[in-house]
Amino acid sequence: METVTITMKNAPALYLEADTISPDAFAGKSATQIAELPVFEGNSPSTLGKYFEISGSAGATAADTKIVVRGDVKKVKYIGFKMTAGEVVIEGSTDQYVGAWMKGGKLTAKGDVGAFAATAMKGGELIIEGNAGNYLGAAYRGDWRGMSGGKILVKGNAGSDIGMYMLGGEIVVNGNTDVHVMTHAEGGKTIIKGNAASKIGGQMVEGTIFVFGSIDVMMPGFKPDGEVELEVDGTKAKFARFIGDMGERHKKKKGIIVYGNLYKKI
Amino acid sequence: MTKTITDVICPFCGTLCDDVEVVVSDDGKKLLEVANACVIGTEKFLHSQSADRVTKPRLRQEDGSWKTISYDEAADYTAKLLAKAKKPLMYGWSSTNCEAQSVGNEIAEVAKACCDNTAAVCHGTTLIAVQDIGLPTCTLGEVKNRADRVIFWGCNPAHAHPRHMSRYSIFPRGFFTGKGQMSRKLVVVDPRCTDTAKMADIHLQIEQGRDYELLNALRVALKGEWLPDTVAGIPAEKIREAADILKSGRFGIIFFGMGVTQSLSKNHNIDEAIALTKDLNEYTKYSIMPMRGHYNVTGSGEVFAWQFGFPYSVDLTRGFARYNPGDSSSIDLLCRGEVDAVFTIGSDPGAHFPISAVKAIAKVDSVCIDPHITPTSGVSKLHVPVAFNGVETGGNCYRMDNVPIDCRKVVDPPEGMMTDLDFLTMVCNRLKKLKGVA
Amino acid sequence: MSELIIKNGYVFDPVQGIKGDKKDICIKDGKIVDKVGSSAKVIDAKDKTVMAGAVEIHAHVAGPKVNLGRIYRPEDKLFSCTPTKGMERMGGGASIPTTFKTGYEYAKMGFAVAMEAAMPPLFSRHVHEEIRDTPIIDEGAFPVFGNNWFVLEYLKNQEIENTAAYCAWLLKVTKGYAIKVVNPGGTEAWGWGLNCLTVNDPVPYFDITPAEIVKGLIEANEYLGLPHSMHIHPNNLGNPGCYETTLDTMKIAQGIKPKNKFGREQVLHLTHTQFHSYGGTNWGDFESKAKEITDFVNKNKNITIDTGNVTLDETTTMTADGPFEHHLTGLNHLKWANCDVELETAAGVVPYIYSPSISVCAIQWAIGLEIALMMKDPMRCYITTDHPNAGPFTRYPRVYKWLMSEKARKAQIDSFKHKDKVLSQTVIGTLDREISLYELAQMTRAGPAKSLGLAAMCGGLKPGMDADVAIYNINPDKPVANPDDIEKAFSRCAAFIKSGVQVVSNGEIVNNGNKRTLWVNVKAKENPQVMRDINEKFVKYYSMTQANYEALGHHFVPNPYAIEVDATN
Amino acid sequence: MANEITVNLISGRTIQQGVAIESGKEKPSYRTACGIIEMDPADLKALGAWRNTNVKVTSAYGSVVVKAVEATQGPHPGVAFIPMGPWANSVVSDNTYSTGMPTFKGTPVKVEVAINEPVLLGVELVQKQCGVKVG
Repeated sequence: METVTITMKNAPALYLEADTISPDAFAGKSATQIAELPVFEGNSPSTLGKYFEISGSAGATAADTKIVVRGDVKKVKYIGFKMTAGEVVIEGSTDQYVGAWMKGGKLTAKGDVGAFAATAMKGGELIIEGNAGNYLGAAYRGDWRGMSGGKILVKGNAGSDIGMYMLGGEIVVNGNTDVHVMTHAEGGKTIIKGNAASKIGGQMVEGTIFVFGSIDVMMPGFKPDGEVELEVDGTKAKFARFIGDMGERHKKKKGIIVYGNLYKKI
Repeated sequence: MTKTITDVICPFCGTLCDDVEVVVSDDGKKLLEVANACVIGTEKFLHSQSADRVTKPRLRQEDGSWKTISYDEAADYTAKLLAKAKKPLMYGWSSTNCEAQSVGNEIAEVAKACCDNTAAVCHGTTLIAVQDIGLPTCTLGEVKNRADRVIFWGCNPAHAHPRHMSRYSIFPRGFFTGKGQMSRKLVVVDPRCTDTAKMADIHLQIEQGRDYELLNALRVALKGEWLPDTVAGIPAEKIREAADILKSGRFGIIFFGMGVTQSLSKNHNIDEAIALTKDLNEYTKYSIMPMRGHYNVTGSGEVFAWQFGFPYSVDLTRGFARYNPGDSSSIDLLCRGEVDAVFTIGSDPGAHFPISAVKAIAKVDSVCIDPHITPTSGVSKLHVPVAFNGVETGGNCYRMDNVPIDCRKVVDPPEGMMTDLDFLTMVCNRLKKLKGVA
Repeated sequence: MSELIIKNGYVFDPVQGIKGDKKDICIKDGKIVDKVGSSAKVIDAKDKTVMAGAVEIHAHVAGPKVNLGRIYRPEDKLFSCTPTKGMERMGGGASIPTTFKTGYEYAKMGFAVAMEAAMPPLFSRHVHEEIRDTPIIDEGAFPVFGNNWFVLEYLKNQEIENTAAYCAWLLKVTKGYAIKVVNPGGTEAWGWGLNCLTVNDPVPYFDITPAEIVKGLIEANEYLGLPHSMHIHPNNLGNPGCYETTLDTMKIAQGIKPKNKFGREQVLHLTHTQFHSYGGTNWGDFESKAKEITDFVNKNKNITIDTGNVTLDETTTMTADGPFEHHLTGLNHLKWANCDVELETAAGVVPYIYSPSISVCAIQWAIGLEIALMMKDPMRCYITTDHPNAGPFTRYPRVYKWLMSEKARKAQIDSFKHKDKVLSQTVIGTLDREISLYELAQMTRAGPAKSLGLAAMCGGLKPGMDADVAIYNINPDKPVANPDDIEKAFSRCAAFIKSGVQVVSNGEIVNNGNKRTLWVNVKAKENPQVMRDINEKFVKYYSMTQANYEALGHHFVPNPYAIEVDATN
Repeated sequence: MANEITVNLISGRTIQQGVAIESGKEKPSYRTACGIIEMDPADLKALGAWRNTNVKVTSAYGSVVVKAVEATQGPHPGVAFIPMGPWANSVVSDNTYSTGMPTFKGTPVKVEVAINEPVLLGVELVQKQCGVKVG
């Protein structure tokens, strides 16, 4: 796997939209060609080379291209935009749309990430060692087809509106989350190891949520349905089970009504 | 002698009353009396005659004083500002007519700016919810002629839309509602016992910030499923009783306002309210309608939509429209420091934005087009007074139910005062010259 | 105005019966003329096909429900917008394009006129504002009448004259073009959440049946002698077995003679016929009844139809048929928007995905093509996609390809997942007819122009007509090697001249042209009773005063083109 | 009789606020209409503040001095109301949860008695907080 290292050398006055920082855009290019890739600061077009020091050359295909992003990229957006393969490592914290519309490959953000990370994710793996912003793994505005595959791990806390309109894939948050988890979800799984604020699983049609910590206010649409012993992500424990959202329409599969499941660790 | 102009449109709130009568002097220079408008509308018409109006553009000097300049210089300043900026924000548009908005859109496209209207702090989250789940709505005449169940959820028309109840929702005697308010049941949901709630048959005094839970509970009650004992401070029995009342009508209408759009979980409150309306459509006929604030914020949304494709928070920096509230919306752009110039028209962000956003406006170069002296003009570099829209100049505007009504000019503006449409056209031509566009 | 001459192109003009022989087209002052001076600018159309500007008879391109569709579908514009380029404003929207893009796309395909299919009269200012912002093409709008309280009350008492007087007043006040009827009676029943599924279901309270509404409005239309006939979207759209309701609706028009001075020969125009030609009792035994429908229309000369072809895309359905959209959201559970308009109509918007792997969608695709292929007289059958309901209008070239090449149809049928079911439920497999360029000119130019009463002005290249000329990169003499070349050629015309000015060259916009708003100005007899009814309803039931309802200032219609109709005799 | 209480702050329109913004935001009438905090009698009692005296309202986002008045549209114990305007917006939460909409309703605030501190005029309040030099 060929590695390209880009280091911030000329911080943008406003915010830098760098949707060309992805293995797919770098594949088959030399350092100089990568430096010519277009980026935008507001409405003024520029090139990657003006903001980043670029060393090493990309692999022939996206799959064997690794990108390491160094320096202060807190005001850089769209890193890993629409990537389908390869690897991206962001040493520090970055801004919005990390791995948005990502189809494959592995993206690791060692610091925090902004909102709209992994929007409408179809596959691949996203690891955020710091905190994640709002709308993690959510659908784009107005789209009823949200995250459909892939795996997201957030070691810190996450924001509100995780996994909105989720269809598949998995999100694990080691820390706490804000309001709204898997709203309108029709599939997929979310595990929250910290506390979840409130409004969990609103208008959920199908899918599973595990909450290890506390929930301030339960959704009235989730009916208690006994307790169950489960092993979740390496933790064996007794969970209080809730089915819902009873206010939403539910499909019948082979005669049985399918509900969303919410498990709260006791 | 005087003459009375009838069928005048009041340019203040989304109710857009169009039966106002204005008495003006024969030469059309002085406005003397206003009839049929509420106290706010009357004040807007009469304030156009006040003596201490700003009539000339003025530029903030280093020492903080205002220097009066000509409209030409003001147009040059604005065009240079927009041409130079890497990410200008053009905010407001809600108290001006659709023709001015159309020219404003042309300016935004040439300047590759972000443009947004007051929906960002009003019904923006409603538009996000509509984009997720749709909007079963109707025009206000349908409410007048058919509604027998009226719900005001998180809105206080007694204060914000004073004539709404007498023109459309509670008191009028429509085609099928001959007994007026006697043929209607009013339900109000509000954490306070507002003046609207005092008129209600049922007032659900909800715990503030828990609208999402209560709406979800109503949908669960409609399906006859299990409910916890109390939801959002309302006992389960009262929720089931309210659900039965909603279900029992022949035509129900839910009006909702800032109570649900501005409190916790924002767009999801409206999302759930629309889902409740769709569920109620299985039992009887139901519609839902946002109580839009400004008289032409709906119009701004419509013009943005048919020219760019999105109703607000439009980002044109790439030469085409992108949209994602939270990234391209005014408050986030300002609080995160993403814009380097601000152009406001037909609104007052200085008074109605959180202070952190107003500080961002004060930090960058900014132009404020407004006939009044406002906190926005107080923090802007250039203040360009223009004629009162709807009083001193006409133009199309859209009511809260998207019905277009053509405003009319009733009195002349002060000597030498330009309309916003003329000023924007001047700015547009100069900007095109600066950018070398045909 | 400069003179123009288009030399050595293969001309197809049904108005003059020219079937592809080489002929020069001379243009002077925006009109076609016999000959021009030597100083005329020459456009060489060698090896190219020359036709008049196309006429779109039915599309939802401007108005409140179109804009509601734009507002509530941001994902329709994600990653698919075109940036500002020179004279072209930015454009966005795959199924519901923004107004600038609508004008440019139609012009690049050689369209000169487009008719907005449904205008709620209360929203006429909105429709005209969007028409004003749609560049280049001429446009007109059809106000909807089929559920209007005035019409329901007058027709209940069979007062054709009062109905006609009201229609004349409304056409003038809204600057509309023709009488459009959508789900007559059903949309008024939708005011209470109900519907009328057959022509004999009475409307709640008004106690009038759709049959009486249809008959009354046809007679009112002929009483006034309007340029276009009554334009109907019958009841029970889109349900299996709805072809019977369509036949019942068309039978109402039997025996009624057209009365107008515009050369129109039909009294009823049945729109998006594909949605109304469904057999079977449920989605399982869903089948095509295109044969029964086209047999009836072939025999009854006073009816014209347009096809409503499905183009197998993800699109947005929007129609004034409120109950159908509520029924559709019940089927696919996608976001549903609806707007009931007081005293007049309603509208519904629901996204829909015509997926080739669903048998129903594939059969719908086949039905649309069968209708066009089984109609004997191309002058009475026009190609539309009921944009955007069955598909975006930008897919017309693909529909032409399917109609003009059996090979292309076969390839599409073979790609269907449920190929055998499609072949068993329809007759598409047995049809080998291929539409010729001349027939295409009839179905997209001369036919719709004649049906709209615009035969003297557009849809042809006869001297005296408007100089709207489209030139396509197709050589009629050379046999078409690959059907996709048809689609490519019709997607971007080589040149398009609108009102004597070249607006498109090699698929690029070079001039914003001088668009007009077409409307019908009817001079009718004074009718004090109707005016009194109108005043009373505005005082008591409308939410807007009559003065503001009638206000349609110059800034809404900057370039009107009124078609005068004298109905005073 | 603690000299400081915590309440949940909401803001919104009132008819007086509507009239005041139309008659001029630089005038005292705007301060009279919007430079107030409507509190439930129980909260006023807990705070130990006389009606129509000035109080200082502080939140995580800022602080402002306004006049405490009895709730006109109550009772709403635990909830305080400042009409929409620069006074309310000096303290409301600007957290938009990435929806673009600040949380105007539902900001926890601390209220303490501040009898001698003045309530500034609308335009002046904003200019002072933004540090705009006014000649």
